[in-house]
Amino acid sequence: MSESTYTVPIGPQHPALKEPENFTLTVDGEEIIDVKIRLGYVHRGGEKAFESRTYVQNMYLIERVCGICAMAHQLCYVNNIESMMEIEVPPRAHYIRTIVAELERIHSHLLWLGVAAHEIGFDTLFMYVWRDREISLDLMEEITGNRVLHAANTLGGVRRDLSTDIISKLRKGSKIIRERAEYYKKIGLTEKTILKRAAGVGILPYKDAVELCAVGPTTRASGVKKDVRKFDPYSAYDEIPFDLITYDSCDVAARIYVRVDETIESTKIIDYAISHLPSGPIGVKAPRSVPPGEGVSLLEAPRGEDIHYCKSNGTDKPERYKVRAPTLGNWASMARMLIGGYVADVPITLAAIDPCMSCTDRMTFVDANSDKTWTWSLERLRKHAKKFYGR
Amino acid sequence: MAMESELLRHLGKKPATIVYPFEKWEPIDAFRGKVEFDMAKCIGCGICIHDCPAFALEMVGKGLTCDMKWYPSRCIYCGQCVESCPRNAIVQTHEWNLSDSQSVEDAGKSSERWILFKRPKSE
Amino acid sequence: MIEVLKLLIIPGIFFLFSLALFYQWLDRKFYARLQNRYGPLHTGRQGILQPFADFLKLLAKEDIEPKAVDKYIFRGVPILFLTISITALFLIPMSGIEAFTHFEGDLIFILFIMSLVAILAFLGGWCSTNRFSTIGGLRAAVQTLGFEVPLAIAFIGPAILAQSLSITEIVRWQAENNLWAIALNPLGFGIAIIALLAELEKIPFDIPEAETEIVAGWQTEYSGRKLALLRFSFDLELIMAAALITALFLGGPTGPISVFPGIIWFLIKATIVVLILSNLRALFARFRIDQMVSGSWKYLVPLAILQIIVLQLILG
Amino acid sequence: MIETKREQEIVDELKEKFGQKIIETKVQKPRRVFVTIDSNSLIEVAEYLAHEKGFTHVSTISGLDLGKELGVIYHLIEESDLAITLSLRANIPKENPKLSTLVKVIPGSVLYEREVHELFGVIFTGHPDLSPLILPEKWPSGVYPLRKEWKVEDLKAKINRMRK
Repeated sequence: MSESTYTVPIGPQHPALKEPENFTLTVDGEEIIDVKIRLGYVHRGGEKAFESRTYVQNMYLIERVCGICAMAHQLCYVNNIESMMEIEVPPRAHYIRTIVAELERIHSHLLWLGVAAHEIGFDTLFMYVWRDREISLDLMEEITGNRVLHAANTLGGVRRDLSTDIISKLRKGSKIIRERAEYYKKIGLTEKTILKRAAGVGILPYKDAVELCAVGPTTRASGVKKDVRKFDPYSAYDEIPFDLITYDSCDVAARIYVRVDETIESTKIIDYAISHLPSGPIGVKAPRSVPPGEGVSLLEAPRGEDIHYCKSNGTDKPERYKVRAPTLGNWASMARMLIGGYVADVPITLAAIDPCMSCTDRMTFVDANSDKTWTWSLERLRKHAKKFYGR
Repeated sequence: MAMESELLRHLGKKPATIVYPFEKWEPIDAFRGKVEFDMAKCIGCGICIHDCPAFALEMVGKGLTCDMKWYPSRCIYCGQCVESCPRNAIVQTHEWNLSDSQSVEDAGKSSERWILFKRPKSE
Repeated sequence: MIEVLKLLIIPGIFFLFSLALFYQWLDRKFYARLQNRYGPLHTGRQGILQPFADFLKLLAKEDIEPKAVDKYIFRGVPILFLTISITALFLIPMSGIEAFTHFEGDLIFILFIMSLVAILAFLGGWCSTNRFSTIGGLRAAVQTLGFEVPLAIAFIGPAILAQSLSITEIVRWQAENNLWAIALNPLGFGIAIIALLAELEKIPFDIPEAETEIVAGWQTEYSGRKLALLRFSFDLELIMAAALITALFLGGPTGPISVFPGIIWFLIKATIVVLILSNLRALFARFRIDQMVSGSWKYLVPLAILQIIVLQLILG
Repeated sequence: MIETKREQEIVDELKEKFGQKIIETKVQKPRRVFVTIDSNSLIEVAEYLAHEKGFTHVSTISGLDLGKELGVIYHLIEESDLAITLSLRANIPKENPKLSTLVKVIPGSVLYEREVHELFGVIFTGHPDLSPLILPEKWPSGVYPLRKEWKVEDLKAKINRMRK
């Protein structure tokens, strides 16, 4: 390869990205020197929309911030509003919410495991993992009526109760999922071709993970002990014993193992929650408007820490509702991971933080079909390359 | 080589996928499908219109003599209207394949398709 | 006249084309069943006409040719791909001991054709001035460095046994002493299978066409008729690989009980080889280009040389 | 309210160390503290919290439109088993909304500051690269969509004009 570098645009439309985001990789041969991030292609102006809808309507809009972790966002929103209204949610509702949240974590992690396998060309694992993910989707459909976008919560509790036969199905399903997850862990540890593509790739050292405020499995794979279910417990997580999974090899392989272990942990949480399910009502009546004030709520979504900030002015519409989805927390560390790697590693490193673009983009009201054509000027890059080689 | 035993084990087994158009899929009873109004019970209070997150409901006329218009393309099938209705006049059926090529009777401002639930002529 | 008929029909073009489509169907169906799913199903019985339907669909599709592309090379690559695959197939015996044309050294000619295929892939990628196909073309060229040498050494094994460099002679030697070459160099058989996987650009070596990294690699700009020809020549190459393995290692179209004609034996053995290739395809993740080349030079080449040494000791 | 002992401690330490630079504090419930500070002592307070008190994780930065003023809230989370979330708020006038960047203290805030800059027009002095993160290239400068004066309708009109 000649001395000059050239830019490889990954995105906005690219087979490795399920949703459009745009990276400009300055590449010298296969090695990546610089990464520039550009987001906003599926931006739907969520926060402006929140301000023009009532708290009841927002419950369904907040759910559509992300198609995969819908329950996570809605639970975070409901916790936030309920704590500002100061209403007491019955314990049975807390347990049902925890069960559905954990089922969603299983479905999201298995979905990611399949996509990651596909990224490195292992389509067989992709097929098997997505077949087993169907068990968790069917269970969620049984409980809430929908595979995803379940609308399981309402202000003050849960909308549907768990009947005895759903509980027996839950027990059977979680046992099968645990066996399969353990099998995939064995595969992940022993299959050499996966290790070749995942071990030592996309390194995010502990110091960078803390400094760049990475969240979720990405940061736990670098040894950082941060899990909202532990440091700021909500719903029934303070009563349910489960352990915090961290690995410290800081690479894509560690992220695979963290997620598979968390799937196994989720099945244990579900089993505990079922056997200790308290009886009683599943919801209380909630007023329509929220007293003026502020509220911050945190939640451990499958991809990481999800934070909501609400400022209310006493009416039935929020004055300001800020959502920062987990993926936005990981983009800064993503750029750090890519530099120094190979172009061939971009898809798996990118997929390793399990980016959920629809979560990240929801700020302003913009129809962002960026008709930007990608012209790469060699001069500017050559200057950049000289600076790079000069260093 | 780690998955070889798994692959061969599945060679003879029945595939996990169903052949959709030929093998039918039955919705489970918890399923939230097409919205239907029981206009006998409806008192025209409009809470469902106020609560609908997708603005998919419209009232034709006023109070007790109104008819209800429902836009299937806008509706997100969340079931909030079923929950908010004080008279339980709204029900969600199990019907799910709602797309068809039926022409739109009333053009209206948008070419969106809607279903009108008429008040029963009981007087 | 019989000669022309033979050329056109039985072990000739018609047979090869329909076999190519059949093997594509077999490969996709077996691969699907390994992954616990159906695979092609609706066109013809159990989807057997699916490859033919795909081929026709592609022929009917719009054939987009970007302006910035070097027209002659861009159009020439698919046609050359097809012709090269067919010429290679005529050198391998399928219906009897004799191939259509056989001369001393046609084994070397086949090896030359395989590297020609890789050069064509590089040219195809280079002339369609799309960034992804440039990377794909480069990777195809680099990948040849990886698998060419071990493949050649692995093929030398049976040549040493039969003391000749002509595939027909090798098949004749195996038929006379009814001893399959695989018995004496099993390691060569393994290395040949792996190297051919790389030549056919199948997982774990579909690096030049890695769809999740560089869209469709060097074939990104091809569409319509050109893509149909390319896809079809890949199927022909699959037959060439299977036929080569059967001819060199599994005794070609000869069988212990000579009640079946040669061609049936050839079909049985080639189908087994295709199933092996398809199983391997379902088993691995894709390597990175540097891992592939370093892996083949660190492991495949020494093993191949070891195989030749062992062979010489046995014969010696 | 014995559970909020630790929260109260932090608020008292802040008050005692920075005095009237701390405008208002509120301990809402266990693990939730809201503090409003004078905008030009932001870096000082943030450094103190990050280095001495272990608030090293900035979860996000929320922008607020308060009519005449713009509010910028830094949600900092403590590194401990039961972590407190401290929302540090600085109000700045709308005319020249200037704040010094937090990137040197906590590098993780680089993207959040770009976002607040784009949507609210807050200029973070010293930020390495305030290029657009979300809005398309041809977005007219000076239009900050999340400010209250921009209603949804006229944003729509602006986009249609922009697209022609």
